[in-house]
Amino acid sequence: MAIKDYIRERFFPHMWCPGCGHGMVLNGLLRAIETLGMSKNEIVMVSGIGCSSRISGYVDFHTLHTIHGRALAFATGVKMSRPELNLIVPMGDGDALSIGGNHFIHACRRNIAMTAIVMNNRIYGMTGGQFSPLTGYGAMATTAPYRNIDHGFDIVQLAMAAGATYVARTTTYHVKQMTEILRDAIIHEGFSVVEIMSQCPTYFGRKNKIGDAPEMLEWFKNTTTPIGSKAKQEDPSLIERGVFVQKELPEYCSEYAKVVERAMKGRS
Amino acid sequence: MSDNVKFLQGNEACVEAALYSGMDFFAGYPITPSTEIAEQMAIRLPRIGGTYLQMEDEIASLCAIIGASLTGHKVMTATSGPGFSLMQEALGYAVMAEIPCVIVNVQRGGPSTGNPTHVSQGDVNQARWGTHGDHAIVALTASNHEDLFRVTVEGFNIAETYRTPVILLFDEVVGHMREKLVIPNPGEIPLVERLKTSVKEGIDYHPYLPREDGRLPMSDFGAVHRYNVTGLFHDMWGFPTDNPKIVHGLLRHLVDKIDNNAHKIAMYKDFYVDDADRLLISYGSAARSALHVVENRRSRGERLGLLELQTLWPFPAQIVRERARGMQSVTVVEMNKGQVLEAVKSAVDKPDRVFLANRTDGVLITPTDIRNFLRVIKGKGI
Amino acid sequence: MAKPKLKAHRIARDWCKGCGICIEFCPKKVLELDTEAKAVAARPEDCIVCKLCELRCPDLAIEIETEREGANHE
Amino acid sequence: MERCRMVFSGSGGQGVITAAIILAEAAAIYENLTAVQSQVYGAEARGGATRSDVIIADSTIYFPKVNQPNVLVCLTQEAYAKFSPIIRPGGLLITDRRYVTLMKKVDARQREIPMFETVMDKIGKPIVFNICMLGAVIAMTDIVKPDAIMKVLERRIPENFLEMNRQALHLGIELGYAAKR
Repeated sequence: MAIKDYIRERFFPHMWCPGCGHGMVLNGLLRAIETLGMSKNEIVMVSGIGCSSRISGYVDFHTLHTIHGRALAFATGVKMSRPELNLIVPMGDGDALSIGGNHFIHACRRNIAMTAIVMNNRIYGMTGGQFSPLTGYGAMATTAPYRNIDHGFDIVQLAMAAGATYVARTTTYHVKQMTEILRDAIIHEGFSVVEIMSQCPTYFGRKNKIGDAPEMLEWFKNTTTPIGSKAKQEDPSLIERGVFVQKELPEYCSEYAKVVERAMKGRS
Repeated sequence: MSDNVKFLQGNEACVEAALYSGMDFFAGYPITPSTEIAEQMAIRLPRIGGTYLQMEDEIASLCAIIGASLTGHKVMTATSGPGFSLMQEALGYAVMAEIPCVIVNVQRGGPSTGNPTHVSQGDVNQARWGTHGDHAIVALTASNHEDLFRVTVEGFNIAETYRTPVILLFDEVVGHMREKLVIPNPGEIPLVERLKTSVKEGIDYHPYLPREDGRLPMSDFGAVHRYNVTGLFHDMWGFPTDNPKIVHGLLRHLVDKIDNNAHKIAMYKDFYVDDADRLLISYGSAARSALHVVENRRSRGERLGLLELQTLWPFPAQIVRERARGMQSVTVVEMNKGQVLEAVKSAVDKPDRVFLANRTDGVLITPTDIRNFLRVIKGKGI
Repeated sequence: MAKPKLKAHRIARDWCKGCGICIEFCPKKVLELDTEAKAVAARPEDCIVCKLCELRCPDLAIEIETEREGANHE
Repeated sequence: MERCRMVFSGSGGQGVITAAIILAEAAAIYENLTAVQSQVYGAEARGGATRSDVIIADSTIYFPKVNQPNVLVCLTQEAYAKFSPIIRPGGLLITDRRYVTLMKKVDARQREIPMFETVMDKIGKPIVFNICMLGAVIAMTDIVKPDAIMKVLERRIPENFLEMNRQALHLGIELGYAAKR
């Protein structure tokens, strides 16, 4: 199937700004799904609120556009009631880690098979450029007019500590890596977290004088490096890209199936 | 003694009723005084291949059952005041997206953490207006286990019929009290099952286009029809819109489907109302005390009657108006500052004849309390 | 595997928002913005079919149509 | 029959609430009576004064709480101090000699029964203290037959513990009859 077979073409052009990274995530995600050859009927996409969440409207899967921060909770209900479905949960950084932070760490902890994609543009875009928990110290935002004093999360470290069994980071510049990582994350038997550094030229780029979309991509290229690279040793401020964790641990739905088995045995 | 005769808590009776209704997916978070529901679900559901899910909080619990409802399951969560407060956002989502689900609130004292182990009926208006925006809601209650069982089953039936969240507004006394329950045989109480679409694969399915009878046939997530579900105002395909005509139409549909069927949703019980000259209106555990008083006064020749409400929302205004007509006085017996009292006053012809007998200190209102209130009311010349 | 050969840059003009990403990162500088700020293939003969424009387009507006050298048309 | 309003009180872990439930269940399911059991919950899971109310009648019970019990069982000094003032005049007050020292006179038939001592002496397991107490209560009140209690126990507890419970129940019944005379 061509990637256009996976979208709802009637809603295009989409509502994101020119040069928005979220469109690139959509692009990469569709290609990952295409390489897996999945049927559209076996995919459920659950999203929250914010620019990122609109992604679910554009894909021709079973789509659940929910409330701010709660996408993983809804997705957990879908997955537990139909474990054979593939759950993809794209979220924004504020969505996943501020209002949805608790749901995020608990989904990691359960190791329930679904793919959480954090489209990290370090800003609240839909409400007009307020700082998020990923904005980072010293950055500018409409609610940090004198520079941000909040420190950012490291999504990768957080997900690893919380127990996710597949954790990766990439950027919208590195589209081929993005597609490969998303493909592996989707087929991973457990909770997978993919942080994709995504550009918001409209707010983050402009407010922080990084420039337009191509300049922001250039910035991703220059400020990131493959995990364990020599460049990282020389310049510790570089952000590492790649797969940080990929391990097999008991998955939640399979574990629950064992609970059912034990309960039924105890009965007879 | 056969297995369907049980001596159990109201919370356990609620579990029995939910299982009788075909509920097989429960997500929850422990909170007094509803915890026994979660505990029983954790024991019972795996035995029938159902799912018990303990989430990280009440918000996630309601979100999870909404997700599970979309795949075709009958679903439930249970909580108490503080947890119910947390659920209000997702409750609105279930209203907007028309997701059948049942939410139990075993009421305790509030506001805030309040009085965890003690009874209250303070959440009546929260059930009505806790979530933001215009909407209709269904809230049911009961005063004994037999009724609680029936009301719970009806709660699932209403949720499925109207594709709406249904709130079961029980209270600590009924939830924790133990009495006998004879579980009805299968089929004794009719069950409403999920109405599934008959639209075949490849043909345009409109998830939000009501049939002529107002019902919305559903297609399960994972089945052949792929559609969108959102908390935004949406068109008949489920996609967001701000078209004023569609927004208006959807809001009207959400309100009308409940309010226009208020007479069908209304559950209540009359006790000695026909020849009464004074009326008590009560619900939940307070109705037990009210009925005690009514029986006691009847034995002394007084013509006191009781209207026990089981449907609180949509408020059965017509029933209340009819029953109150011609009464010297109407006394609402409840354990809050007069939440149903206000609804009764706006329903009846003579609101100045409506009085409140209440208690709000965490103690079940006693028959003596009610008699004392009635004396005071009588002192007012009525 | 035969090397794919360019047939056409199919660019959905109504989807393109003119962000310039395809232009900036094209290794052969094949693309340009036209007077309406839409991407166009100004020098298609230079295209090496790396498809980076297609892969990176935030608007899913670019498709590189190819034919395989030596292969029959389907 | 006279409506029987009972309050069982003691401390957490004594099995006071379980005993109340067993009695009410026996009445409701095996004696064709109406019974309602409720309890006052505190925040603590163990310890503190616990109280369980049971009403048994041959007609519908509406108000489920007991304001003035005609049977009051107190198994700790604290429970005795707290609840003895609410007993209905002429009611029956049962205490255990080991745990409660009678202080003031109340207008009730006060019976001090050496239940704990007897259980430890004859069975040696404090866990069935509550069932012994239940035996004493049913002997003194004739509210339900021992058979009905045993049927509930059969439903509730593992078979290998049944005999010990039966023994405790009958010990209690003997103590109850003795105290009744």
